[in-house]
Amino acid sequence: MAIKETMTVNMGPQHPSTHGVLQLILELDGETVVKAVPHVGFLHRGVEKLTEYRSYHKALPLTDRLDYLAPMSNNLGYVLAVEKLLGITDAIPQRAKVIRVMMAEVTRIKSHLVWLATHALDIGAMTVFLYCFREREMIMDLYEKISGARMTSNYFRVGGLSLDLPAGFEQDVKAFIDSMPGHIETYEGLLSGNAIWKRRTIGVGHISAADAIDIGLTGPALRCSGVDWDLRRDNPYSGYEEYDFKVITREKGDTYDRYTARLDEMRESCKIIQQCLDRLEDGPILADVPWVCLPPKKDVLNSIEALIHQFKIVTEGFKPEPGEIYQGIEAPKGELGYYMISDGSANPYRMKVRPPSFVNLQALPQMIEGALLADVIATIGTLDIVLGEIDR
Amino acid sequence: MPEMLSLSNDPILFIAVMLTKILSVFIVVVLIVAYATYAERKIIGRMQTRLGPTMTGPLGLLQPIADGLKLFFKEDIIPSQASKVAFVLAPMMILVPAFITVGVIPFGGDIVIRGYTVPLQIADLNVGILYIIAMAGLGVYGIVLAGWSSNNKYSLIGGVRAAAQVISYELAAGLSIVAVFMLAETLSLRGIVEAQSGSILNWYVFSQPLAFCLFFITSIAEINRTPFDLPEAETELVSGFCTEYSSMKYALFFMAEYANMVVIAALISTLFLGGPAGPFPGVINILIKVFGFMFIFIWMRATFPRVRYDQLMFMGWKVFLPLALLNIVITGVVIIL
Amino acid sequence: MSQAVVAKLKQEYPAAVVDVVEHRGETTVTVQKEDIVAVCTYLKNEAGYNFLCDLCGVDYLGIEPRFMVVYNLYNIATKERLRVKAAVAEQSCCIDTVSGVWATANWHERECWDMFGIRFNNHPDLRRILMPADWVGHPLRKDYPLQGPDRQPYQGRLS
Amino acid sequence: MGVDLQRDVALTAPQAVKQNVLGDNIITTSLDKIVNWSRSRSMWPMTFGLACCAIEMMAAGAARYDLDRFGILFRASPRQADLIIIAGTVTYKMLPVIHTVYEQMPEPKYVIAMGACASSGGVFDTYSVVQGIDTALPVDVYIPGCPPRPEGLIYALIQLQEKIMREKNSFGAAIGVGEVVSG
Repeated sequence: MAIKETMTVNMGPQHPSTHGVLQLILELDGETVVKAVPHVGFLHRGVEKLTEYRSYHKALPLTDRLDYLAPMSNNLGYVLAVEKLLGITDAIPQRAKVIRVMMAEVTRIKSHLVWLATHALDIGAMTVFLYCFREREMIMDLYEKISGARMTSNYFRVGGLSLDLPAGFEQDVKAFIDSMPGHIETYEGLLSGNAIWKRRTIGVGHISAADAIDIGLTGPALRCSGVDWDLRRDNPYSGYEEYDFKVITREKGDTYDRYTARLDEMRESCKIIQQCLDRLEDGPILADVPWVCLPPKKDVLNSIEALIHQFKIVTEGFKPEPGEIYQGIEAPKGELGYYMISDGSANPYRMKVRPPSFVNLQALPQMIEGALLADVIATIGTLDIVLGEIDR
Repeated sequence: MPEMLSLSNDPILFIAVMLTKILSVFIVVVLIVAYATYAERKIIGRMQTRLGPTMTGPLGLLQPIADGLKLFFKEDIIPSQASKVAFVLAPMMILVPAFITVGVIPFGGDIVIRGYTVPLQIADLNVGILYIIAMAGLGVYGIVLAGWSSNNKYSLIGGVRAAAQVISYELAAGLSIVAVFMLAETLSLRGIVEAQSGSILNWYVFSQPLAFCLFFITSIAEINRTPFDLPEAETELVSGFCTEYSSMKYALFFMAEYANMVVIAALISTLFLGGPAGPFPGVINILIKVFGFMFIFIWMRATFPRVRYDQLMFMGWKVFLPLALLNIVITGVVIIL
Repeated sequence: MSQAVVAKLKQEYPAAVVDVVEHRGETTVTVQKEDIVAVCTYLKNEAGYNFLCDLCGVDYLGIEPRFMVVYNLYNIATKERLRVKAAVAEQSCCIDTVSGVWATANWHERECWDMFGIRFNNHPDLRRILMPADWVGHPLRKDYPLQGPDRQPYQGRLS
Repeated sequence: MGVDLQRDVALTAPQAVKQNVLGDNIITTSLDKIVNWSRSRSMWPMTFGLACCAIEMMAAGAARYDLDRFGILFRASPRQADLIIIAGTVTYKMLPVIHTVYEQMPEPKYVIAMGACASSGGVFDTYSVVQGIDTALPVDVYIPGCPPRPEGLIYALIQLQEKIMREKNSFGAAIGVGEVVSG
């Protein structure tokens, strides 16, 4: 046969393993992918536009819904960006910083658990999915205790935290991080040594370091190509420079490397959380910056001045001086950046989110071209994308 | 030894006994198929720290009935672009071979009714194994037809995968049991069972361990169970070849999958584990063995990821086929010596 | 460090650099839009800003020129950040693409076109990315209503 | 904007009063009961996640909440699904896809609007978000919450089961006589 026919397959937006509403137009030659074109935007909700109509405090809940697998990381990036814009970064109390780091790391474990669950399910190992969700429920309980919500926590505030830790929370976190390494070993027992799992992941979705930097990969995906770059260590924020942790890197840049690296990252997160627990001292949880932070609730109930103070901040908000800043943090999926412009009013003039998944997804076509259909699924899984963040 | 019951010596009794056997085997298989879905959900549930169905009837026991009834009363969609005759025919072409294969499997020793010997087997074909292999090969036409006639690309890929998979693995499966009938010197399943009778050590699983392993793995591939469930790989191909099927037609696919499981489990028990031989009455022995194998199938589903298409082909042609041939050669040499 | 880079950049392209601003320890360089590719190539190859973190548009409605395209750069070796901006007027709403410098700019520029209607010359694949292909208007422009052009905002009562 | 307005109107317009052709007698009502029972005990939702709520939907299917207890099994193909859970924000870009998927499901089919976004647009009162999926599909149960807890989803599913149990003439409709009259 001289004519070579290809078949165009439309994968998504309704497909079990596109992790949401991603659409992939695949050109297949038999089972081999000739060309892949991702289409995004099926979940574009206009978050960036919406924040321009909200005051800084009120835009915070919207960030929960960007990367809904790691809400507190989004919160953290946003509050750090606004604090930088206000110039109050140094005024944040130590206790708030430690709790922020602790919850950001808990969130990293939470996000990686969902990644492992769906990645394993895509490759066919469905029991790992349920085990990961079992452990994720423990984190959900922590979230619920601390913020009242299972997913959209909205716990951090510009200047600190919304509430102090509930009684007994430290013991719960301790119990969680004590049990977690054992659970990670369970996943490894099910997957790492499994010949089928290895054959499905080793050498699949390979990307070189130069390509990865050029296409803008960040986070574990970049580190597994051999680029040693972690914002927590290199541009520390929220006191990360005080913690002792390893930045996990790998050399080969394939799916198996990214799998082992994320498992190791979960272990490192457990260590950071332990250090946070050790550092946790009593103290204020909100910065002493009255024109930004709400007064304590007890005062609001007892004094008219505090009530007026609260009323003014809730209705008018605060007005940072004009200027623009960029704040990047190491979210579970890569560099989450907030680029904010203030025009001196109480609303952000422009907020641009740099979502790690959006950029990471861009690498998908070059990672899967020439691979098999089954590798497409594995590669989407290993990139750890979340559409809420891509489409915003 | 009394005379064998046949159509010539007592036609009325023969027909009555035959109908009873067919009916009881059919009902038992249908029941096993229905409750295999329930068992699968329960067992996998337990393995995944869940409960499985509990709310539908006591312990969720009515779940398969509810599922079946619901599918029966559901709207039956035939896509407008589908090839209608093939689309309707395909599910039947999968289910029927699965069920008629059961006909040659012996499910017990002989019993005596009114002075005649009656074998507990619907039909004792002297080419029983060939018949089973032929029927297994027929089943794949249903899958291919379903995939092609749906006019859906996922279905098509699923169908093509199934065709390639079943053809490559049938070869290895067929060759791996050649060694068994070289030892038994018969193609009749009854003959094979008799050849293994006497002691548990006569079971071919001990004299042919390689053939047993090969046949076990290749037959999982043939019935498209995890880790070889590529034709209906849910996370890759939505539902594979049955993506476009709804209502009762889908239920037929569903039943066929589990019926194939029952058949393969019964076949492995017959070929390698002495069939109805064992400490209990014959029927119970074979049921225990069948359930044992089905449990292993379900267990594997809860444990393994899915292999990739090229790896599947590689294993079929470059690992299992040479091993099966090697096994035949070794067996032949041993028999001659 | 970034001051040194800016000084060298000024030396290299004296006509291109319009303005340099320091705010909260971050350096922002505004350049002429005609020189954006040259400046970016220089910054990538000579100054080591090998990573494009982010690219986005900003709409300064009422100010001429109206749009600003913002490039957030990062130097993986020295862990330094630098921001480059180029103004784009509404009348000639286009700028050269930097997707030849950093491949990652491809989707960012598509998003910028989708949201602000800024065209990127020589872009390999300039399509809408977030909005449907047949969408009218560019939502993140300041004169685009939040709830879309064909819906009245909620005024306090529904009927 | 890629939305077929005519179709939306047709779907939401009040439908003509349906006739219970077979009437209410002991045979038809008993048969209806059996059909309703089977439908309510074996609701297979489609694996169709849109946004945050989809994660809670997955959590509801996972170990702690275990929807399988109720006989609820997620199916990937719309042809085999009885129920579509709109779990997340619906945008104008996504709406035609949801329409197609809904049309592909066989009758009888049910819709659950999970979460504030699917019910009303939620916090996203913006240019790209459909302000409630009920402008396009006939919703049976709404779940409030952003996102609703898995318990909320389970409660909604139980409500839907009860709603199905109240249906009349479901046997008649299944054999092609008359239409289902919801109770």
